Amino acid sequence: MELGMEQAWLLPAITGGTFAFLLLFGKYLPRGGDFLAVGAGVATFVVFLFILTDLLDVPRESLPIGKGWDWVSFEGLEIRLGFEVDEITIVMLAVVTFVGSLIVLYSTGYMRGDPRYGWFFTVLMLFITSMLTLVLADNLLLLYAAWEGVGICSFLLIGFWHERRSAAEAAKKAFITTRIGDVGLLIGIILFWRATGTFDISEIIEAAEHGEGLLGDGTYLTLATLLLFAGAAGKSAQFPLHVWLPDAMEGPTPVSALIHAATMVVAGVYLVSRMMPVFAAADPIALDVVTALGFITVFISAAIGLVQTDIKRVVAYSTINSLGLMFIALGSLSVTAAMLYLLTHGFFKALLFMASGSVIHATEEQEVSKLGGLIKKMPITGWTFAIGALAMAGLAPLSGYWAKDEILVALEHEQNIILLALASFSVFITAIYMGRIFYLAFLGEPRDHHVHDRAHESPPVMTMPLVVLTALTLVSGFIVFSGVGEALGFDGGFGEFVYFEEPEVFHFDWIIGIGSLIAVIAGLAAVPYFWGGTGERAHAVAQQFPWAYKLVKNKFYMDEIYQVFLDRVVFVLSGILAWFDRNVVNDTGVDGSAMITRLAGYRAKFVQTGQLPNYAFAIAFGVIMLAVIAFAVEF
Amino acid sequence: MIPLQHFLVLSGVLFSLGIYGVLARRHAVLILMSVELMLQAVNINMIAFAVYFDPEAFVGLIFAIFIITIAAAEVGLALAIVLRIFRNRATANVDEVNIMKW
Amino acid sequence: MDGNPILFIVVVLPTLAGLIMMAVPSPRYKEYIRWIATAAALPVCVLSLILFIMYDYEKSGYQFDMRWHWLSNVAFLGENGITLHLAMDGIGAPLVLLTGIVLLAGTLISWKIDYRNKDFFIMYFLMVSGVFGVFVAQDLFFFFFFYEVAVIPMYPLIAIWGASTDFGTFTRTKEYGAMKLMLFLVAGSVLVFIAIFATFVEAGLGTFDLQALEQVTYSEDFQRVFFPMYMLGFGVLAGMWPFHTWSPDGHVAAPTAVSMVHAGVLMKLGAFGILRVGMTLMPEGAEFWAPALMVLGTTGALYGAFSAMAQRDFKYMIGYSSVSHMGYVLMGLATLNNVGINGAVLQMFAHGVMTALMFSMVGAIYDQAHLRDMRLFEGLFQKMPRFAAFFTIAGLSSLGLPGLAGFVAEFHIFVGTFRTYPLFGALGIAAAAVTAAYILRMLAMAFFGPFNTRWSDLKEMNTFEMVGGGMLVAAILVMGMWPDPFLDRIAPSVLNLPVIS
Amino acid sequence: MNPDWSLLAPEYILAGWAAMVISVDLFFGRVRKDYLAYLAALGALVAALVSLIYINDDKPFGALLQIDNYATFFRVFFCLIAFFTCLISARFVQERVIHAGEYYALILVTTIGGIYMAAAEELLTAYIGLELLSFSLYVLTSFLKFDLRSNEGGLKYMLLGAFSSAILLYGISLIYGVTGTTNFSEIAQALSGNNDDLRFPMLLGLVLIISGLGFKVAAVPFHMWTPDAYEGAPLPITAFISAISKSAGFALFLKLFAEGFMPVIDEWRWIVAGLAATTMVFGNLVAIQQRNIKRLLAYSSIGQVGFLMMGIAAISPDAASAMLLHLAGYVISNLAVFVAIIICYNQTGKENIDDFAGLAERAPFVAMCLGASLLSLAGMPLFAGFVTKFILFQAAANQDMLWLAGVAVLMSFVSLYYYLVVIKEMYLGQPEAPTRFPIVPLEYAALAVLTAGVFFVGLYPQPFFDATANATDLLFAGTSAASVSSGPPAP
Repeated sequence: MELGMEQAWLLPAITGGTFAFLLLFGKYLPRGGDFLAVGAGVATFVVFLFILTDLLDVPRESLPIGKGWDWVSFEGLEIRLGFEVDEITIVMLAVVTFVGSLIVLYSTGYMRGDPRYGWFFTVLMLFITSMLTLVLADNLLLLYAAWEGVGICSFLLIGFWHERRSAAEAAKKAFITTRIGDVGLLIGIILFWRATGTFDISEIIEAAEHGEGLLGDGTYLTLATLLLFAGAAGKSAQFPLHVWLPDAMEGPTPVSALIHAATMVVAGVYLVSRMMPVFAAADPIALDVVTALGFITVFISAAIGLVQTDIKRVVAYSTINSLGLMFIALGSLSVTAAMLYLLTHGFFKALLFMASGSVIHATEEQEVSKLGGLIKKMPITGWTFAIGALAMAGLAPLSGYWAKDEILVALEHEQNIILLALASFSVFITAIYMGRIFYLAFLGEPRDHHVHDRAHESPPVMTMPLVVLTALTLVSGFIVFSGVGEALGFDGGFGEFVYFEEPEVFHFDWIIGIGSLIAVIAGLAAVPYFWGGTGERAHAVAQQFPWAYKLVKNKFYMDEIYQVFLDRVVFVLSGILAWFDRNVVNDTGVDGSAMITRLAGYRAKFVQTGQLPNYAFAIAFGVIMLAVIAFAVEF
Repeated sequence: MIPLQHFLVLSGVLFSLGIYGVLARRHAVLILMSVELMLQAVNINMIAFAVYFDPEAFVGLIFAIFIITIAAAEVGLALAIVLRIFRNRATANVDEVNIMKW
Repeated sequence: MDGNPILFIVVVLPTLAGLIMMAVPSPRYKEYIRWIATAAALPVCVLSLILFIMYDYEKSGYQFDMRWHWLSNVAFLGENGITLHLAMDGIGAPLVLLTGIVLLAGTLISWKIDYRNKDFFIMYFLMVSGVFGVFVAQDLFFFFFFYEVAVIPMYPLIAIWGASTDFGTFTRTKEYGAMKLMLFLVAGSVLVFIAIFATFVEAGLGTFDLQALEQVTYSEDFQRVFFPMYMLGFGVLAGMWPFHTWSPDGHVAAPTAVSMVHAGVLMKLGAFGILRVGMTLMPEGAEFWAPALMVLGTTGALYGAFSAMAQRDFKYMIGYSSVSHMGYVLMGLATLNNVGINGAVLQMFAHGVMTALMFSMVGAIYDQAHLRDMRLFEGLFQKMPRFAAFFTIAGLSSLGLPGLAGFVAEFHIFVGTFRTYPLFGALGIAAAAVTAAYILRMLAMAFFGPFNTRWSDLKEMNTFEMVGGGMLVAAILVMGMWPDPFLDRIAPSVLNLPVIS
Repeated sequence: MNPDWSLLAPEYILAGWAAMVISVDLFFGRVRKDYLAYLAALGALVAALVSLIYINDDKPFGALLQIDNYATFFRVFFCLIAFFTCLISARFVQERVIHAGEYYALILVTTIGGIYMAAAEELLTAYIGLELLSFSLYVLTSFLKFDLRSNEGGLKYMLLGAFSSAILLYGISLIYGVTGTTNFSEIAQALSGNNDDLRFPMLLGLVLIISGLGFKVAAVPFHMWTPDAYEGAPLPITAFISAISKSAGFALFLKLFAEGFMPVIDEWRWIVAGLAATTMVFGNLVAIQQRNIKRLLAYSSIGQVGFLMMGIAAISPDAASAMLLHLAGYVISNLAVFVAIIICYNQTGKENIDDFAGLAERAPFVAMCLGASLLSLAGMPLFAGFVTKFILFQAAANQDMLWLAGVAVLMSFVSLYYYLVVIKEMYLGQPEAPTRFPIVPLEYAALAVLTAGVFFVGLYPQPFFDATANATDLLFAGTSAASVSSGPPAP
């Protein structure tokens, strides 16, 4: 059998099968069946390679290619179980299968000894299945199903150590927050269906481009588009739905690396990229919203990242930051930039998480105030982390630099100079806090010797993926160049492979390129200045602006605001409703009517006085009443 | 011949008196007598109608005879019960006989 | 009697088992009673599955037809006056299957009932007979006959084997719950009775046969007056807001198996009645009143979800979530389009299995802990992983997680609603989000977190509970992954409804 | 023309048997008193069997009685009521009543009165039958000589009965005056003529007759005697009154109005409908508040009267047969209830609802039968009440009385509550003593038979319905039935 795009369904089938097998028989297997999971991961990557080869062989116009089956079909509604591949998909597939396999491998080291070791891999397999389905889905409904699937896996994995109250709460928070976005997504999907009668992505895009039916109505289309974006914003942790992502770090680190850095959280970006023609067809306000939220997210997360002291949380905020950047790119119609960033981000962010995971694994500590000077004890981890951080900061020639550069270029093309300046400023801040976290954790003097003594380099099964990812972080940015792309078998550079409307041939904008590089270096240079030694200068700055520091330190009080909203509005409302139901509907309405009936009976029974004359009177009265009725009817 | 109306008025008056008696009296025997009054009113009606409308068949007359007979039986029966009440409770006033109510 | 007796067997078999049990001397042979009960429930469940499979969906329409002239050619009754006319269509098929599954699961879960278990099973089986009867009756009289047969045993079942609870600020005794439930359900039927009488007169056919009455075209004014009677009357049983309060209170008082049948199946009778009687006989009335039904359904969905959020008692929470989910069913019915009504029927099945599963799990823990306040439990996942997993699956299905039954059903309903009433569709989806909130809250509160050592005596579910729950989980998964067999049967029958065309 | 005396054979048997019972009691004073009960019951049974000879006969006895299916139906019906009453009286009478002979003889005599009311073709005979029935019941009600309640119940029943029969008679006299006859069919002929100047006396007569008969069947507001007489009377007699007095009242009511007053149906239909509505509402509401089981059943029976009167308000061949069906179902259920209560009373001597607490523990079979019969009265399926009520209400709805059927359904629902209260006591209450009741075979057998009847009517009513339909077939033959009813619709 020829293995190609039409067999893309094999990807989720492989992992899905592994999941089912592990679920049923996992506990009877040695090591909880982790080798199966690793095998499945590798197998997906291999299949991905076949698909990629196949994709490179066919002309671009024939994309997407795939295969589907009817899942639900009756008059009025048809839902297909369809899988298809196009060039955006293939980028996501690369991340999911490659990073996914590495992380499964890494987990065999990281999770060693956990009482629910097997269960971890079972859920991980389910997650990868859902994620692959999400990526490959040829229709919005299947996408939504997988979307919820990855959500529930995220829930299960964040809450993996559910004995910890905080983990349980974080899991709940993650699911409910994204679910709020999903309400929008589902409504949006149904609105598209209402207009076009199909869930098929290609058909919807076509209808939107031609303004068919209800989609010709600009308001309707914009509304539906924005609702789609709501779902994307929830999943991709955009303001104001970003609050769940930092808390999600309660989960095991491989989970953070896979789900909350490389794959699931970029699902929103992926969705918007795929639906880009629809966004473009809608009122420009839709894309403005995307850009605006992206910017807000970027600055909020960067500011918070500056003051966080938990190594994983800083990385988490940097993820939010990156996601914001991707949306900024999308807001400027640059699918190329967004997808490139997505790809490279998948590598270096996974790397950062896994490296910090390695730190946590070795020291059992994630507060930077207790770390420091680790680079001597854990050289591989330290250096890989450094490279990841630099890539995140956007230092040339690491992959992050090229991707960020693409975004800035896109901004310059599509938007105004102010936004460009803002974006460049964000690059500066990113450099500062990425530098800071590396500096605090790995350089300087150990702050807690107890922790320091415990630290040791992680086993090879964990460092190996780090090294692989580091290599990719170093080189993956170069695929923007046509030469590199052609060497790998593509038509040209990344921009000529993944694009919206027009292929973008890479050309280096010296002003932006040098400018952003200066911002990065300035940011990195500021780190030793502020946090060197005991970090008095940083403290001094904080004391200079106590209110700002407090605001940022408390994450702009977003959690508190939500909490107040929940406590004061939602729970009060539900409390009132429950009270209303019990006391008004039930005790007054229901019991009340019973009471009235009983009361009527109680009153009426005293007619029966026991006195015979009264009885006789009743008879006489009855006769008279009947006579009155009779004559009234008659005359 | 006396017009029928006279009989009817008489019987109506008697009947009403009977009803009044039943409602107003408290002694069981007096109530019984009032009922008898009502029955006599019926008899007057029956006989008058029989004579005026139904001279050959005189169903009304037979009816009247039966009513008299039955009324007699009724009184006998009622007095027996009243006697029992009086024996057991030393009163035949119906408003004092009200153990059972509500 | 002529025709295929298989439906009659399904209806009568449970009652027959009850009669056999009557012959067993009670206090000494409790074990025999249990075995007889299981031995009766198993074939009934299998039969219902066989019926579901054998239903020829390519032919669609009514199948397994059976008639027995019960009362005919007297007074106003003509040739077919009142016939025990049983037949099953594609809408009835999944519901019969649902009843069979819940019956067996409930029987297994009631295995540990010890106090007068003979009487319990007799009543329980009688109730199930009634439920089966409603789903297959094709005669208005017998529809109601079975309806009330299903209702009567609820009273003793709740009042004798139920539990009274003190909630601090208020108490709910089992007598109160039982009495309210019984009176409420019969009160609903008052309106339906009146409407039935009127329908019979208006049709003037001298028969109560539904299929004959369907052929009649009733005047529009007549439909407008009497459809709401069907709608509200059956709506009471379907937990329609604001006539829903019997449901949570009844659940709180009821023993586990009864809650399962009650929420899982009995509430479906109401929605089924609206569909089978109200909408089938009076399509124009349905059209006229559909907006009202939509408003009531959506209100129920939102109101139930918010009320559930405020609950701390497991059963109250599930009870209100049932109100919410039945609100979806009503919404689906009110769409009056193919997709929405399909969704409503799917939701009947989906809600049936998941709510039965939830109640059986609550029962499993209540029997050990004698408490149902979710605040008191913590970290149950560590002590009872299977139990918690089952509960979680039910909860996830209820919040509409794709791949589980609830999503398939709710999705159809939302899609259908969006076609006619987009705003209400959006509200419905919002209610689903609220559902997610309270379900996850409950999971996080009771199943996650550090284990509360107060409960270190709790044991994992016993085998019977596991088998019973496992069946329901399987049903949830099958429908969630592969709804085709259900839709194959439901869709053609829905398409035949006059209200669609 | 000599009347055919053979037509009255069942009555001879009953009367002769009554005399025999008295004589046996008189001459064989030592004989066990419960044997008298069996003897009397046997008499009633024989009379019932003999009555079956006349099935499908339609012969007049003079111009006084008509022995047709209607009469046969009620003959069998009343005789069976008497049969069960005698049976269940056995233990009660043995323990609490002196003069057992008279007691049983009076029951048989009452039956004759009832039969004459049903068979009567003209007003005088009907009246005599009515008084025969009433007088016997007065005596039976106050049969417990030293029981104040029995005395009081008898007195009230008696005096009010006399008062109301005077009213009835006055009404009869007016009708006689208007039509010049007392024969039902001749009354109908006379009324169908155009006689506007006699409207007033005719209407007055109708009202008075309805009031008088309303007293017999206990329609509100003529019902006042019912609770007191029920409470005061010896328990088996309460059962007997509730069964026979009502049925006979309705037999006469239905026959008189179907045969005699059909031409003026528009005049009285609304009166009866109003009376029916008032009766069912009042009876059921007050029943909720009762604590004594006999009073509860009294009010519940008043509620049932309301339902039955619907059958008269909606008079038509359909409604009439439906009414008889419900009457039969009601009487069977009611008798079953009373048998169960008597069994308990014989054991405990108490008759309040709370005294039934824990009956399910002490006598499960009795509790089950009582529960079934009560649910039957409430109109729940599997039991007689459901199908009979359903048919009756539908019949009313068929005659443009949907509103009345609606009220009836609602009140039927209200009635469920107080029946449930009794059931609740039986199954949830704590018994005051944990001992089991001894099983009395005869009483249990009677209870079993009646409960079986409740189930039988509920599950297979066709034979009963056929019987009632046959019974009422000829009622409407004389009048222009077609104008009132559409008859069975063409299939």
